[in-house]
Parts: sequence; C-alpha cells; structure tokens
Amino acid sequence: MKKLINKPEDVVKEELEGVALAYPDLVKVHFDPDFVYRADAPVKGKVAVISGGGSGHEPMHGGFVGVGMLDAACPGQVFTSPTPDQMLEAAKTVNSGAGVLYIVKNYTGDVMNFEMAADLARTEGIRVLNILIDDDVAVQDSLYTAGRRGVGTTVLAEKIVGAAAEKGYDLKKVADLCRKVNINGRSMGMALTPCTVPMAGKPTFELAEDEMEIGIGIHGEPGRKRMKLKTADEITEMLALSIIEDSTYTRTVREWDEDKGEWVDVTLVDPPFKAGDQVLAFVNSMGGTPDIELAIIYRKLHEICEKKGLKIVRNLVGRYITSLEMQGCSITLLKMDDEMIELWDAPVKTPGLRWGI
Amino acid sequence: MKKLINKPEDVVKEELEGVALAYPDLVKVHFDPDFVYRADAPVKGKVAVISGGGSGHEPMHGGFVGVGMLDAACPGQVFTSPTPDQMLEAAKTVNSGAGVLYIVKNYTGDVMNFEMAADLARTEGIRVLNILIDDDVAVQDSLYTAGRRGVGTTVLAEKIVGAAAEKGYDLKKVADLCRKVNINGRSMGMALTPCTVPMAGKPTFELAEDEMEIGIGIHGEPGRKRMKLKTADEITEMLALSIIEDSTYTRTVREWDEDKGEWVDVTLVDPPFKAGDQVLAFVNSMGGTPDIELAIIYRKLHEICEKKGLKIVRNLVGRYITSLEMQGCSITLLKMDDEMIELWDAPVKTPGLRWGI
Amino acid sequence: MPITTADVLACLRKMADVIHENKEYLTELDSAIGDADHGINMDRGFQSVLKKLPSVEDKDAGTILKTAGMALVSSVGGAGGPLYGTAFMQAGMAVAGKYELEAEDILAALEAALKGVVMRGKANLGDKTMVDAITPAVAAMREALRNGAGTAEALEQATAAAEKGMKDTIPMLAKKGRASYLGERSIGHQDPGATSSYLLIRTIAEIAREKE
Amino acid sequence: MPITTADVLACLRKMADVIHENKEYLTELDSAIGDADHGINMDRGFQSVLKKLPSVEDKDAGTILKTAGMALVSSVGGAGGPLYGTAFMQAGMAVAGKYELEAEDILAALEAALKGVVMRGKANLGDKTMVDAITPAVAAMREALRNGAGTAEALEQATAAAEKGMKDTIPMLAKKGRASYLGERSIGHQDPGATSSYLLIRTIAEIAREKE
Ligand SMILES: Nc1ncnc2c1ncn2[C@@H]1O[C@H](COP(=O)(O)OP(=O)(O)O)[C@@H](O)[C@H]1O
Ligand SMILES: Nc1ncnc2c1ncn2[C@@H]1O[C@H](COP(=O)(O)OP(=O)(O)O)[C@@H](O)[C@H]1O
Ligand SMILES: [Mg+2]
Ligand SMILES: [Mg+2]
Ligand SMILES: [Mg+2]
Ligand SMILES: [Mg+2]
Repeated sequence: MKKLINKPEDVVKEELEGVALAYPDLVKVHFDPDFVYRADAPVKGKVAVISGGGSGHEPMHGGFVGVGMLDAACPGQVFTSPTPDQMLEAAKTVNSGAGVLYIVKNYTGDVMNFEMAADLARTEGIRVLNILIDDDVAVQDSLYTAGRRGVGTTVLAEKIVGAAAEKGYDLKKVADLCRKVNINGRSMGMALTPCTVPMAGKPTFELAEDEMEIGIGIHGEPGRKRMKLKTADEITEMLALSIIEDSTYTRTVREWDEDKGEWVDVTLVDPPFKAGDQVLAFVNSMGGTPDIELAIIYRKLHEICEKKGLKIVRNLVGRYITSLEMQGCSITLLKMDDEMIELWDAPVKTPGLRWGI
Repeated sequence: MKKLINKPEDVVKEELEGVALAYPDLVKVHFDPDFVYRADAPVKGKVAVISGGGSGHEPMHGGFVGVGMLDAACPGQVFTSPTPDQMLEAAKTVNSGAGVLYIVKNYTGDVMNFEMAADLARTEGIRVLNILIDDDVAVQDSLYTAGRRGVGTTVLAEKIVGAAAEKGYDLKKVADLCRKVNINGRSMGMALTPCTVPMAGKPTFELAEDEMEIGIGIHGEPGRKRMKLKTADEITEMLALSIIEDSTYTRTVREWDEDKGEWVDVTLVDPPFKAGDQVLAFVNSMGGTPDIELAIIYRKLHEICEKKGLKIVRNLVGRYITSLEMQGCSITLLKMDDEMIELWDAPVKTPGLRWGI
Repeated sequence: MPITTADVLACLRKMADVIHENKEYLTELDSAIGDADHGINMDRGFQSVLKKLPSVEDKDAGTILKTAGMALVSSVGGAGGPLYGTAFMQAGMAVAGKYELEAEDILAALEAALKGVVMRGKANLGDKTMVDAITPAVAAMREALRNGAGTAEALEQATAAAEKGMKDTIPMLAKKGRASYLGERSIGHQDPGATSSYLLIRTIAEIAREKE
Repeated sequence: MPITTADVLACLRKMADVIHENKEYLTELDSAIGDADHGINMDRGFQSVLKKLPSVEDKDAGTILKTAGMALVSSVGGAGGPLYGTAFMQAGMAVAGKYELEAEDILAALEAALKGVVMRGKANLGDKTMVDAITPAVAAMREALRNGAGTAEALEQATAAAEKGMKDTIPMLAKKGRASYLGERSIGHQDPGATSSYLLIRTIAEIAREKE
C-alpha cells in the first residue's frame, strides 16, 4: 500500500486536523464526535443542511461545507458510515431553530444511522427530516436489493438544496426540493483500477491489465459486470445509455411524517429521461483519473446527449465524489427545471466547490 | 496502459474538443495550431498573459484560461513543449495592443520555443516579454544543468500576474511582477508511482512497492534520489525543509530588453526564506493522490512553517499542476507581500481555479 | 442461581474478547460479500463498550446493556452499529431496573434484541442477515424453557440454533445490506453479521454455563 | 555534378524515412536520459516536412530548406523542434536563391546550421548534445574540401566524424537539456540528439554519393 499517510488508524483524524488548518475561514472541525461545520453556524433563520458518510469520497462531504451548500458533514471511517452521535451533535451545533435536513446516501448503514440520529435529535426538540439519494442505475431493482445506491446526484443535491436553504426555503420546501433532485438524477460509474482502504492495506478487488469493472459503486465494491477494456467513447456510451435509457424506477423509502409524528413508507418514482429534457451533465473522476481523460469523456457525452435530444444546460467536470485513488469515472445526468438551474447558479463557497463569491 | 482514451495520438485533440464543449462561456479553442483562449479575448487595453507547455499537467495551463488569469494557453503533446506557431497565433489572437507576456517554465524546449515565438511575434509588431519560472529546488545548481525547472510556482504566478493584468498593469509592470513571484517561490515534489504517457504506453520509470522518488519534476522524469517509503509527516518534512532551508539561488537567464531591442543575460537571485516571512503554502497532488492525503500533508506543513517562523497567510491545496495519474505531491512556498496578497485574492474565473466571481 | 450484574459485565467483556479474536475472520467474511469492515467495526465497537463499563459497574442490568448499546451505536458505524446498538438497547429496556436475571429475563432480553434488529433493519428471514441467526436462537431458547430446561441448557440450545442459522445463510441470496448488490454472486458465502450474532449468543451461553 | 533542388528534395524525403525507421531507437535513447519522446517528436516533424515539400518543388534550395525548417519548428516541439528548425532555416538562408549547390554551398549550409543550433541552445562542446556530433562533422568536411576531396567524399568524412562525435557523448556528463537533471546518472548513455544529427548527416552523404 503506497499512501501519503502516517498510521492507517489516524487517517481520518489527521485529515480533519488538516482541513481545520487549511480552511479556518470556511469551516470548523469538531472532534469526538467528528464533524465539519460552517465557521459561521448556526446561520440565523436558515434550515441547516447536513450530510455525511464514510470518508474516502473527498471532496464529498466535508469539502462541501460552507456558504450555499452544507452546514455540516459527518465523516465516518474510510468507507464506513458515520454514527448517530456525530449526526446528532452536528445537528445541535448548526441548527438555528429552522430545522435540519439530513441528506442520506442510500446504503443500509447510512440510512439506519441517520434514522437513529433523527430520532435522537427530535427527542431534543430539533425538527429533522431525512431525504435519501438513490440514483445509481447499476442497481437495477429495489425489490431484491437494498435499492439503488446514492452516488453522483448527491453532490448536485447538496449544491442545489444548500442554495435553497441559503435563500430561506423552509424545512419542508428544502426536503421536497431534495426529493425532487433525487428522483430526477441518475448515475453510473466504472473503474479501471481498484483502491486501497488504509485500514485494509490491500486493494478492494483485483482487475487484470486489460479489464474494467462497469457499474461500480463508490466503496470499491465490485460492480455490475467485469469486461475487457474499451475505448473512452465506448465506455461513455455504455454509461450514458444505461442512464438515458433507464426506464421508470419505483421504490418505497422511509421518510419522517411530521404530521403523524412517525416514519412512513413513501413510494417514489423516477421518471425516465425524454427528448427535450434540459439536463446537467456531470462527469466525475473516481479519484485517479486525470482531467485530460474527463474532457475526452465529456466530449462524447455531449455528442450522445445531443443525439438523444437532451439539452445540456449546465455541467460539472472534475473530481467530486471519489473512491480514494481509484481510476475510473462516473456520469450523472440530472433533469433540471428553472428553479434548479437558478439554485445551481447561486453563489457557493466551500473548499471543494466555489463560484459567484 | 489503462486509460480512458480512444487513440493515444488523439488524446490532446479530443481533450481540447471536450474543453471547448464543456466551458463555452469561459474559453474558446483554436485548432491547428492548438491553443485555448479567453472567450472574450482580446480584452481592450489589457496586457495578454499567455503560458503553455506539454499537456498532461491539467488543469495547468488550459484550465487556467479565463477572467483574472491567462488569456491563452498553448498545449503541446503530452509532456512535449508546444511549438512557436501555437504561441504566435495565440499572441495574435489575444493581444489587444497592450502587449503580451509569455510565462515560460524553465525547460530547454519550452524556453527555446517561446523565444522563437517572441521573435516571430515582434516581427509582426506585437510587444512581447518572456519571463521564466524556475523554482524547483530539487535541481541544485544552474552551472552544470539547464537550471531549476518550472513547477508549482507557475500556478501561483499565473494567478497573481493574471490578476495584475486584469487590473490594468502595463506590460513592463506585469513582467516585473512575474519575475518577483518567481524569485520568491520555491517548490519540491515527490512520487509514489510513475505515470504513463499515452504515446509511450508504459510507465516513465519503475518504483518498487516500498520505494518513492524524491525531487521529481512534472514530466515523470526521475528525481534527486530514490528511497524507502516514509510516513506522510517525514515526507512533508523532507520537502518543506528542502524549500525553507534552501540558500540563495543565483542564475543567469535570457530576457528581452525592449530598449536595446535584443535578448540580454539577466542575473536573478532568489533570497532564502527567513523567520517572519509571510507565505502562501501550496500543497499539490501530482494527480493520483487523493484530497484526504493532501490534508494530512498540509497539517504537517502548517506545523513546520509555524516552527520555522513562516506565517501562512494564504494557501492552496489540491490538484493544480499534475503529471497525469502519478501518485505523489509537491509543496510550494511563495513569500508574499501585500501587493501579491491583494492580487491573489482578486476574482478569478477559470475552469481550474475560481473565486470571487 | 440467577445471572447477576457482575455476570452481565463479565459477559460483555468476554464478548469483546471473542470479537477481537474473530476480527480478521469476520472481516474476511465481509470482504467476500461486503466491504471488508465488519470485524474492524465490531472490534472498535466492543473496545468502546469496554471503556464504558467501569462507569456502570454498580448499575442494574438494564442500564449496563443500554450503555453497551449506546457505545456500539456511537462507535461501530456501518450497518452493524445501529443494528447491534438497537439490539443491546432494547435488551436493556426489557430488563430495566433488574440486578438479577432469571431465565425468562434473558429470553425477554433476547426477544427484545431481535425485535429491535427487525424494527431497525426490516430484514425478513432468509434475507441473509443476522436475523437468520438470531431468530432461530430465540425460538430455540423459548422452546427449551417451555420444556423445562435450565438457563445454561436453554442458551446452549439457542447457540446451536444460531450456529445452524448462520450456516444456513451460506446458500442464501442476499436481499438486504451491501451484499444484496452482488445478486447471485452473494450465494455460497456465510453472512458476516449472522456470524457475529452466533459468536455473541455463544458467549452468553458460556457465561451461563460457568455460573452453574 | 552539383546537387540540384531535386536532390535536396530527395534528401529530405530520405531523411524522413531514416528518422521514421529509427523512431523507436531514438526514443529508447531518450528514455534513458530524457523523456522518451525524441524519436516520436522527430518523426512527427519529418512527416510534416514531407507534407510541405510538394508546395516548394519548383523553388530554390534555400526556400526548400527554410520550408523544411519551419515545418520542423511548428511540429516537433520540445528541444529538438527549435534546434533542428533553426538549423534548417539557417542552412536555407545560407543557400538562398540557389538552384544548384556546389561542395562549398553545402559546407556553408552546414556551418550555418551549426551556428543556428549554438545560437539557439547555447551548448558548448562536451555538454552532451547534438552540438557534439555536428561540430566535428562540419570541421571534417571543411578539412576534406581543403584537402581537395569531392562533395561525396567530404560528406563521408563528415559522417564519420559525426558518428565518432555521437559515440563520444556516451561517457559525457550532460550539462544542457533535460539530461542535465540526471547529473552523474547521465554518464554512460549516448545522446539522442547527437544520434539524430549523425543520422541526418549520413543521409546527406548518401544522397551525394548516389549522385556520383
Ligand atoms: N437490513 C438489515 N437487517 C439486518 N441485518 C442487516 C441488514 N443489512 C445488513 N445487515 C447485517 O449487517 C452485516 C454487515 O455489517 P457491517 O459490515 O458492519 O456493515 P456495512 O455493510 O455497512 O459495512 C451483514 O452481514 C448483515 O448481517
Ligand atoms: N541547449 C541545447 N543545445 C543543443 N542541443 C540540445 C540542447 N538541449 C537539448 N539538446 C538536444 O536535444 C535532445 C533532446 O531532444 P528532444 O527529446 O526532442 O527534446 P526534449 O528534451 O524537450 O524532450 C538532446 O538529446 C540534445 O541532443
Ligand atoms: Mg462498511
Ligand atoms: Mg520532451
Ligand atoms: Mg461491511
Ligand atoms: Mg525528449
């Protein structure tokens, strides 16, 4: 294992210490329990947006804390969901009284930990809603699995929802918007190489020199299928078509019903893309893939979207949701409406995403 | 070779096509000869700042074209200097009449090509000055070598000088500032892994599982010495002390003398760092090293600077001057004065660096 | 002889030992169909439980178990943390205020733990999770007590049932948790969570047997 | 018989062939002490020269050589581009307007080429660069002509000197270009630029010999 680290067990702690030193104007870091939060939190009257998940996906989530995006992020150990006490303390720290939205990627561990955290926060008098992101079309059904995983759309949701909260949307509206972003976003990823979790010390899987893994998640877990390496254009086409041609996706998720005061099952339906849709096209590096290759992928994605009648109105190309040093990429398409475009364009100032300010 | 590319010989062309599609508001791309330039160029009354070099270091330089940074960038083949015709056409395209500054990394090829370009541009009536960046302390003397290479300080110079040009500095002042940034910046890099140039198809060098290379440049060339892998703290200390304890560096470079109308030899002296200096601390990934590791390095760098009495007044942590997918990092320290701080903070809007706008 | 709070404390300490000894094994199982962290997570969790025990040494069994549950919740992470945390907290609620536990109390605690896991994770029998080890164990203990078995005897039958339940997960296709993403590829591997559940139940039985 | 513009064109075409055949070899040499692109760069350059030749077929030798130099400058990149580009452009200036080249013209062209390389790259003899192959070649040709040798004969002596100069770069410590960063480690390797220079000079000699 070749990494610029000291001891594997100290990676997350030392990273957070580095983040605190590097961005004192933007964020503060609380240790034990660990969370990163806006330097100026709580922001009066503003709904607090909190996310979290295993570490190793940087800049997500800690790098998205700041003005116009997240109020706090809870990092777990590398690729391991964080714990409810982190989420609870984060909520207590950044809640201004306007309530808290937990943005939760759909992994069993994340979902359960955030649900427990929400329950605990409510016993302390904090209004909390949880919204899931489950956008990974590599997972085809939800009946026989834990459902689609939360991947690229998470980044877009954190930006758009963060802007809405900054603008003064109330908790209910922020949650509704987050759900809307989620059902309109779809992603698919692939890997050329595995990555190595510091505590494990060895690669998460093996791939031959001429192989790639399609439908990979963001935890170094194997994907949908392994196949011979193809050209960038062929790979882009495979990923893009899996997304664009994906049919209606229906599943039941658990959300908190504030009126009933209990968790209820909600059925969500992702409508398929259709010609004429306005989309945000997001080409993401899994970490080790350089910009030069992302540009080559974007080039082909643009061509495919055009051919399919999808109009790219915004884009994001870079490293935003990663799997440590893994080489590979993911594509996310998000159907945009005017509200989402306006919120996407709103100023954001975080270590990992910044514009307009 | 595992890369998300089509044909190795098409990498740069297709990348540029992708860039043109991804950032139409910020940049345009001219093909044959290839260069990336500001969408709104020429900007009336503004000195044009142009840089360039081999591809494979993205986001540098093409990703730094835009408001408040470069007016144009000339990309060569991967790790091969671009040619004078690219630089000449770029100058003709973005020159507003206020003249052109070529920012040139000190590699024999880059230096000679930019000198030829400047000569050609002058025959077409364009005022041009060339300023070298030679900040890599891994190269110890300039008498028996081509002199220190241009590495991390290049990014900082492009930002600071770009802001000055945007503010209306005239050509002479822009060039003087660029020289000032160069003599106040020092860098040192290291690699955990080599990288693979697409056309070559195999790694630029070999490193055993427990080895690293210290004093690496940005072209996958071997560095100052090869040694057993160390911890992040030890590596950071090695790099930082090479920079902080470097003594006065003197060398002769060739600059254009506008009064004499000829190239003249100029002796430049880099003063060493001393306690009390205000610095910008730049921790850069060579491409494949993830954010989580950069934060760990920044943590230690901060501690060392504090111990040495250097005050970090600004920082930059991320991937800015890379060697494709190479794992490793470089550290740059730039002594800042108030003028440089103000220009650093000025708004910038490019694909690779953005704030305030 | 009833189980005392000293026995409960001893049991938790022994659980920490057992998990620590099986850290690699559980992680290995999780690397086949999950993300190779179950042993690491559970070990971190039980080390955290150990640290909390001194502060509740003179407390009732309910408080001790709830404290252990909270320690697990805030240190394990992943799926294991909320599941085992809930299990121990619910078990603690079932014996709240008690300083001595009879066989029925232990059964009640185990039933509550199972209910907690199902409430939290919504897994069905056969989904290839810890539920497939805990469910038969609870049923076996209930049945044994109904047939007049003593505490240790009943817990040993529970252990045997948990072990069988654990092994029965091998041919199953995972429908919950991370392993479910593998589809058919999850078949043929023993579930790590079912394995840790078996190890914990076995530890309870061993403590009860030492008592007799 | 003087060298005609047809011979100059043939020479450039043959140079392109020779460089193409030695592409891997030159790149291999550059991978030892440089960045493994010299063969790739030079081949790209001479392919570009080939494309430009049809447009100057009826032009004088000076124009043909300058055109070749400009093609090299705008397609080779790296250090090789400006150096060889300058060499060919300066050679072209030395024979501007001529349609037939005598031995002295060729010498003048080579001298101009060398001067161009030195002007551009500031390398001294012994710095382990192409200058170490071209300098002795030019001297040998000058000497041979003074001694009454014919064009082909003089160019063959230049070729021999270039070859020796190329081989003499092996024990040198590089002080210019990318190889200079290697310090001591550059010793023991033959300089790629000196090698391509030898190959190009040899090609001129071969064309001259065919003429006779
Ligand atoms: N919904 C669920 N209900 C019950 N148990 C579950 C559920 N999902 C996962 N598990 C159990 O959790 C175990 C994995 O735990 P662990 O590795 O700690 O979490 P993660 O999957 O988040 O890495 C699985 O082996 C399985 O027994
Ligand atoms: N200053 C110089 N003067 C003369 N020749 C030089 C100089 N620097 C480098 N060279 C020659 O250039 C050759 C390398 O060319 P090439 O590989 O095309 O360029 P680069 O080093 O930019 O990759 C060297 O082998 C050497 O002969
Ligand atoms: Mg996990
Ligand atoms: Mg080169
Ligand atoms: Mg796991
Ligand atoms: Mg070279």
